[in-house]
Amino acid sequence: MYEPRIVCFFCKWCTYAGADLAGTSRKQYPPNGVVVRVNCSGRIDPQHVLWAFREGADGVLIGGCHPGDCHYQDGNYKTMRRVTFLKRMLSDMGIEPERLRLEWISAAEGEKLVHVMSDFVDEVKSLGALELGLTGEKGNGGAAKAPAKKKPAVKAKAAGKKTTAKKTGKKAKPAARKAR
Amino acid sequence: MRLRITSEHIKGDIIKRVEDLSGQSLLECYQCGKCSAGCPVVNEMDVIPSEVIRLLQLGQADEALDSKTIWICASCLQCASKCPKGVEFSSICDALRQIVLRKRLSTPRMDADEVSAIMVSDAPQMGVVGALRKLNG
Amino acid sequence: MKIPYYPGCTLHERALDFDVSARECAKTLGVELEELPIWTCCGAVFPLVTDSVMEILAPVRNLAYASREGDKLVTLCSFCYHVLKRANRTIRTDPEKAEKANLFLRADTEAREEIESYTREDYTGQVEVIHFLEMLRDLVGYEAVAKKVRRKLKDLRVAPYYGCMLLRPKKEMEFDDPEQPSIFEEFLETLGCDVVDFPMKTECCGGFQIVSDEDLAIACSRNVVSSAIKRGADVIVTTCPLCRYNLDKKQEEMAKEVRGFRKIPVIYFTQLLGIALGIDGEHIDFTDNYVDPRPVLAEKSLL
Amino acid sequence: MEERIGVFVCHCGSNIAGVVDVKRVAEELGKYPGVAHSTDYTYMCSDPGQNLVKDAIKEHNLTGVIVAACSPTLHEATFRRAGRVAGVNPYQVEIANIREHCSWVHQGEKEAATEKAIKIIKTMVEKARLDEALDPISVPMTHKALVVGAGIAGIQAALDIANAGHEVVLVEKSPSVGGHMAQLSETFPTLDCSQCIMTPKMVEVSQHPRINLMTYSEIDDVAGFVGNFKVKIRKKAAYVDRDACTGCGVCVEKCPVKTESEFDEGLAMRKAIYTPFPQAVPNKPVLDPEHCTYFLKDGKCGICQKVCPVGCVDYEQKDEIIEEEVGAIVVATGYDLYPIENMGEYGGGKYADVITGLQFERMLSASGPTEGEVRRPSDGKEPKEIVFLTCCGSRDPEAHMPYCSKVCCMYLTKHAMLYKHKVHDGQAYVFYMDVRTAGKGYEEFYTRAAEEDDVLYIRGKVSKIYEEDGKVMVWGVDTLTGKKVEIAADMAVLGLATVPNVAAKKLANKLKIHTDEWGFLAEAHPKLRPVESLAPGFYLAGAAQGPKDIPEAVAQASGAASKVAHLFAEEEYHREPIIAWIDEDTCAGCRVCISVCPYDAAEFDEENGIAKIQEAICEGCGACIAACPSASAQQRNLTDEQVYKMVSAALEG
Repeated sequence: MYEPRIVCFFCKWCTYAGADLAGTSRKQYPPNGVVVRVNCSGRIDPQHVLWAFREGADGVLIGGCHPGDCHYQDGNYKTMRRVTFLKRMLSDMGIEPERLRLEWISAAEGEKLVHVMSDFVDEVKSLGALELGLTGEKGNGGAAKAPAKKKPAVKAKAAGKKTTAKKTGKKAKPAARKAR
Repeated sequence: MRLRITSEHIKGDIIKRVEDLSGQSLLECYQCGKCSAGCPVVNEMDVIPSEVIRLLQLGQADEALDSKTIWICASCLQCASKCPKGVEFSSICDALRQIVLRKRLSTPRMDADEVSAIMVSDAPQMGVVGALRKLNG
Repeated sequence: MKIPYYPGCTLHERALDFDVSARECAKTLGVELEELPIWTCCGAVFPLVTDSVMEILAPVRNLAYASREGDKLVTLCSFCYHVLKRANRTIRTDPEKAEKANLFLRADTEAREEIESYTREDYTGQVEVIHFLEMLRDLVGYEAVAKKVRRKLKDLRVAPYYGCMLLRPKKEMEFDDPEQPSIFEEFLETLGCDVVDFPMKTECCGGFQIVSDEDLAIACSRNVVSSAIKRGADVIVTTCPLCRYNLDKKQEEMAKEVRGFRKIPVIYFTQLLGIALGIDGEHIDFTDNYVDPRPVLAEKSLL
Repeated sequence: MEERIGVFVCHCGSNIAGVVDVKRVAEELGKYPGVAHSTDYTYMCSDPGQNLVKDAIKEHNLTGVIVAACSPTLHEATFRRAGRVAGVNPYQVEIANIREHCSWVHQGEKEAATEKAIKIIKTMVEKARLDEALDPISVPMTHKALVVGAGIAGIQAALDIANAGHEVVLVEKSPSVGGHMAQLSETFPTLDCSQCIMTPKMVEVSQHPRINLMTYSEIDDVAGFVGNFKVKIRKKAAYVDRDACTGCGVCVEKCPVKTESEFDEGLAMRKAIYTPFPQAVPNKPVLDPEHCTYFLKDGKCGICQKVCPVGCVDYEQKDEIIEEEVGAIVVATGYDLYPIENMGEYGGGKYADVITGLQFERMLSASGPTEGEVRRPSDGKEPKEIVFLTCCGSRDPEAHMPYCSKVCCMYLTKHAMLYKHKVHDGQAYVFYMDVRTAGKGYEEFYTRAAEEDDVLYIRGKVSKIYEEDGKVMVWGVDTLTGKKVEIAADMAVLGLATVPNVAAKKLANKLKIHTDEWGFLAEAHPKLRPVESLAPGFYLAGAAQGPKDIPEAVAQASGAASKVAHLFAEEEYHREPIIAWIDEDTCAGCRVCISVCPYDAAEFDEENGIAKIQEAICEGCGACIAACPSASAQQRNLTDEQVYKMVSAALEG
């Protein structure tokens, strides 16, 4: 049975703490997501999301503080705007925008986190494994170069040209990843 | 009589219809009563404007629809103008009138033939037209 | 200056005195009110329910006519002003209704020939609806009006009655502060009047209820009239034929109910303007008034 | 240098080990690139556990440490301390959360949980491989505070900071300290007189050896950042040498000009040269050129100068700019009442007998214009019926302010009560929507007003007020009976909304501190950091932050003062170094970072045409990094490269 791989970008003030609460309350949810902790959801560059898809993620979940609760005033509003555009771009690239989800989960909402995680895993499952149709080998882990100075291959080309990967000399992924 | 309040009533179709038709959100009203305090014809009403809204909030649409109030309102918009929450009772009133009128087209509130001859010959046309449109739909 | 003018049904019939005085005053002030070549009733009330499209067709049709004559449309009657202005705003802000209304306009079969030239293009709310008072203040200028004043009305105590339709709702009418309006007062000061501030100047006269529930409307009107009388007004001025009717003609009933009721004339603001501008009696006709203003005007040497 | 990471997998008893195969995890990680040592232990946070980490650091010459255990909120500090002791920079010690985020939430899926734990740890190893050794940022600090506004909040904050041993500059824009509290008659719920509790504090603040009080002064400019602000203070021309002035008051007495007194809210007159009130501190006059004949009529008059026995009236005096260096700024700029003129339906500003709450305070005050007698402004008669209106401009999102002003219910109740104490045969009415009495002793106070002083509370909002036959006619409603009510009162007192001081809004812009949409100062966190601004080094006190009564304003002021003392407890100011920096070589100077920075920490270096991050201001939110089109903005120890590597590791396998 296919198990989706999910990257979760959680802000440390709200959603990360909400996930902690889910843990201390021993709530159960599917283990598909791995969390990358950031100070603020506003730190998430659309490129991080694109990179995750490129690296084999089937879904990306961004968790931030509720509107008005941002620890840095309005970082979550910035995220909201970015995600809106990014979804449009994903769909242009042939990636279902549902594979990217933004949720406001506060530190008190362990229950919500569980619900969102479970629901998102189900949704991504129903979408099936992401097939980017890129040629070449999968850039796995440290093997794929993503130097800090330059943004990675999928760099913001709304047109979603397959050639972008080649142009910047990045390794691309196999056409279809094996379902686990 | 005890007012029976049920979620079915509160979320009833007719309440939703009032909200849709009036464009007003009933729960925005916090019952300060300023609409009633400023209404020029409140003395003639059996249920004051804020109470009509309250009845609707409680899901008691029939009481609101049966009230004399909705036919007494002269649409002077004083209530809407004064409301601190931007709820326009005048629009709610029109919505309630419309719900009644659209249901009972055969029995208009005002019989055009019964408007006195003096009124027809003397009053400004706008008054007669206005009354017919407001009260007969 | 020529400016398109929409008189409306009542000014065409029962309130001719309003219409005639306004046209003459405008002429004296160098403005020619050009009546729209075709127009219909505005509908008299603005629908307050959200699903109304048929109800705004009449005002929109008139606005479409007006769009061929110029970018402004002057009205006098408070109801016409209210209905036209709000319908215009609906067209500007509600694309769905605007589209539907335009579809209906095009499908209009009555008077097709006349209308055809007007309905080739959609009406998009391009006309600006202005009240005669706004025209005086913003286009002619109160200063220019003041210069044309031949008879200062300085001993005349005038109570300006706004009523409802000019002021409310504030966000849509954008006419004046609905609680403490001043456009009327400033106008009267321009004419040199002794302006009487009375607290009921923005209260309702009973409006159309005079047709269906006379007592109710008379109670409203009496409240307004008594307040002006109490403040020592010689005359009440209004901008609305229905207000004029309720406040003036119903004083007969008011007098029956209230002992010692002192009657007070209620006239159109354009009639007062006419007197100040020195316009002759033919255009300033008071024969339709229940309470004759002429004695008090004569007493102040204004006739 | 090749990085040598140590991985320490904690069992947490059975909390982790009961689900995750910790042995396998440690083994797997041992094979991971960059990992030099990998092991597991029952309780890593215990003393032996910590020692195990410390020993391994030395033994394996580790350059970075991953403790795979519970949430970093619990033991990150513990292990960073351990790391530092053993010679690894604390910022190269990371926690992999395999308890809250793994073992506890995947209890039935041992295999999957083990796989996930491995991924989580690898993710952190990837981060640690690129972590730099960092030190907290130290910035020098001036141990002196600026307090802006000398109402009760500003006074309290200044006294507390000064009493903690620090210098304070207290700046007040009006001629005297005291603020609105000095105007009040008696205070709820205890009815002690405001002057009695206020005056000693006013005197103390003016005589405190560590407080430099500057009245009749305003903030012109603030530059710098926490620990190192440079402030320009404009000492307004008082046209009186206030140092030389003895406060004898002859000039005031002889001045022929009368104008409305601000302190008495227009209910009494003051002179053109004046002290705002008899107990003013400092009790020395200023001259108001807007009303002074000498200034208005080109040198005519000059009486004050002639009569001054010490010759300290100086018509040539100019504004003076004084520069101060401070380390922290407390903003206590207070509130104003919403303009009564905006309440058109109540005839605000139009009818003399429709007055504001502050005007009624002055009327009730024994030192006020009526010496405590309640008198109608229009004719000086004693009112026999007074209507009090709550929520005038508050809770009115449509036309005025949407928020609750918090104090009006209580002060109008107090007004009604005090009125009854003075006019025994009088009747007080309070129109209310909800009587909000959330404070110690407040509900009892309200109950007393209603039960003992016969104040009639009417539930409903007033729609209209007008004058008729010498009465104030009030059109209200009683929603409890569903009746429209009418009261012919002698006077109406409006409980007007509390709004931020007009000048305060401009000041907030100058200080670059944030306000809400109404102009109230925004706190860093509504619950946990209520006395701090988001901008480091700025602290908030009193009604400038939101409507407040006296005890709350004082408590917040003391809170702000303690935050300042906390800041000043260190010689230097230390900040977390996980902040942004700009790569000078790649920055194109597009200034996007400047536009997105919520703290104004990003600034433009005109000389080099690039952006710069001010280390002392940056809070490390990362907004600029996400926005930078050339990836020139980066976050220390959370660079884009680290994020990419972490993401890749999270998706491995």
